[in-house]
Amino acid sequence: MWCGGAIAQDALEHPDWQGKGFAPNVPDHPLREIISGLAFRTHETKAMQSDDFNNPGFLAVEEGAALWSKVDGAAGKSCASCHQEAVQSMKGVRASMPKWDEKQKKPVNLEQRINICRSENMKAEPWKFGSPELTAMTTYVGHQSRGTPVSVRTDGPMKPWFDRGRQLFYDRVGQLDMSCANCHEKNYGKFLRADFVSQGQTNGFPTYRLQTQRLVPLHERFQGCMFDVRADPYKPLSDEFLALELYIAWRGLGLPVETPAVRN
Amino acid sequence: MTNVKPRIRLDRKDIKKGDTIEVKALVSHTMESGQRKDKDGNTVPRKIINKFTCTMNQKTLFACDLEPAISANPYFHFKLKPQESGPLIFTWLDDDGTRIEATETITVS
Amino acid sequence: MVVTRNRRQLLAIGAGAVGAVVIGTGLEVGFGRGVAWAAPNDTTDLVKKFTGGKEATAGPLKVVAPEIAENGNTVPLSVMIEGDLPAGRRVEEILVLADGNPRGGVARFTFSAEAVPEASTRIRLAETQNIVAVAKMSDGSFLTASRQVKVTIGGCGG
Amino acid sequence: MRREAALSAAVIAVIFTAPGRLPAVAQGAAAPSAGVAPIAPALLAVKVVEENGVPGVPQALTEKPGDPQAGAKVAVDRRLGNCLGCHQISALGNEQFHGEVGPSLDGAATRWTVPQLRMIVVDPKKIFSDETVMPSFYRVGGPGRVRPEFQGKPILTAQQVEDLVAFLAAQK
Repeated sequence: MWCGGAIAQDALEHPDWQGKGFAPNVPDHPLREIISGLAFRTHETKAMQSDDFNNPGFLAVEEGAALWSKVDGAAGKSCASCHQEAVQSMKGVRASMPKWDEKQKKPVNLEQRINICRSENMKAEPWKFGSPELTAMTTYVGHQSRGTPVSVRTDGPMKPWFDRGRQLFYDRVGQLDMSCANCHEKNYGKFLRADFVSQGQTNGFPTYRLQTQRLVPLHERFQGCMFDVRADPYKPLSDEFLALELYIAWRGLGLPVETPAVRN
Repeated sequence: MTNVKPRIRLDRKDIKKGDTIEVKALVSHTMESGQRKDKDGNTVPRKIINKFTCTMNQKTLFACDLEPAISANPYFHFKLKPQESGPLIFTWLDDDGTRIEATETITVS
Repeated sequence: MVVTRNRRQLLAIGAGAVGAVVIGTGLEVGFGRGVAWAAPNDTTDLVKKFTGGKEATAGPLKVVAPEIAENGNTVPLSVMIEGDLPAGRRVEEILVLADGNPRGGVARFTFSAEAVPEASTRIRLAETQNIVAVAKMSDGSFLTASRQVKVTIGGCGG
Repeated sequence: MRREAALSAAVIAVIFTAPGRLPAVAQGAAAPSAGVAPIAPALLAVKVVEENGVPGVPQALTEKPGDPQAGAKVAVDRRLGNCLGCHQISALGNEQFHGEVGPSLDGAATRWTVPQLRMIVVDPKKIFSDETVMPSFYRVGGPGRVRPEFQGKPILTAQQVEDLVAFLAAQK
């Protein structure tokens, strides 16, 4: 349908994303190929992510590491008091989030899991969503799963959440009347003005964004997309975003966790 | 992010005279440009790191004066040809007078 | 399909080409003649102040940056000397400016004799524009170089 | 370019809804009465006429004729039409970065009549399908969760639609 011409691209290079993914190994998957957002970025951005020093997301990894062993709350504990070395104890945790929580009777994501630990075990105040502390800890814990393939459960009690998430992914919202799928399923691998559209995968979050020049948690990114189609975004950590997080994680089953990724 | 220490990476610390050391330095800072408006339309006051220096034995080997056009979390990559051993002292100066320091000791033989 | 470039781009290319000879001329192509260029910032004045009005010539100074920045808020940038400098000449300082930002100043690097005249950082560019570098040499002369970086425009209207 | 499937079912002769501001909240997609094609609710007052099986809006939305120059600005402005977000338009070659989500708009006027171009801008779902990613630029209601400041307002004003249509009509 579209014809890529010199005028349109203004010398924009199409990133070499094709063939950089793998076929989903579950039936009825909406994508022919599952591809990390990294493949859709320029080589400068890829280079920034691939070197752990150049990647500014590591500032948050280091802050998270410092917070890990910092005692906080009435119980006089730090994360390390119960979980010792995160390198061992947190390995793979991020890859299976969001996960069913029997006590809460709902799935929880990593931010919520950290705050549950803080209030229940440390007797400390939960961190506010978007606070540097919560994002740093989410990044630090998430980073321990780097390379681990995403493997969320969507069966049993998770099923209704998964279905709700799928519905939200295809719901058209906002004055611009657009769904996640409009861009990230139907039109990935194309330039939207100069934005090269990815599959909207979540395996790199929290992600260092070149635009905001800081780490952005997943639900903030969801809000940004909804805002841009002139929709009234759901609240971070709302049931809607939890369901959406679960569903999109499933769309990326098998993608290695990249936390902290670098994105535009 | 107050807990964050600056990050310094030297590609090596023991060198022979005439050799080159590659230095990378990264510090956590919002580099508030003074040109941004907040939600209520008020200009957010400028607050940036305005100077970065790398000194040894009171001599400045490399320095940079920064303007608000430097991205948040300022990153520098540069190369030194140190003539003597000693501590390399890295300093970041904030508009508000705050000084951030880091040290890496090198040996030149 | 005909590639149409706007005046600004053509002029910028012109500026780059002419600037390869003498920066004064290069900048005049960009800023002078009352062309429809984005409001010129203080880049010209900052260069004058830095050089004391002296001519800056093309030479082994090089500005390295992506042709198209993925996002204008974090653009990787390097300045360096490519090739050999005449004996006895050393780079003391490199001033980096962006001619399309609200203000031209970006960075000023100072190199001792124990530093290689080469530095990288990440910068903010408000829109497509030229990055201009001017190097002050130990003999009081100046070198210059420039590089156009196209800054991308996002797809969403918000 | 292939024309995507036209209307789903019954011929839409005339759609009239109350002019002016409409209720902010989406009325949901399930409004149609039996036997009527599911059409997006709350279309602003435009008269849709089908010609050779393709719907169009023959009547200009304003008395003042559209200005193609102003229409070019609507096509470029990211807060208005933002056509360049998705389409390539050689006539706007001075602008950097043209999207590639939709087809090139070069020669649009050779493929569509003016009433059809107006229909596409007003509500492209009538011409293409409900699946099209293209927003309806002169419709309110329909999608949910519209940000408060945009509720009850179309993306473009009637004059902006006319200007844009005039610009598109010049793409031969």
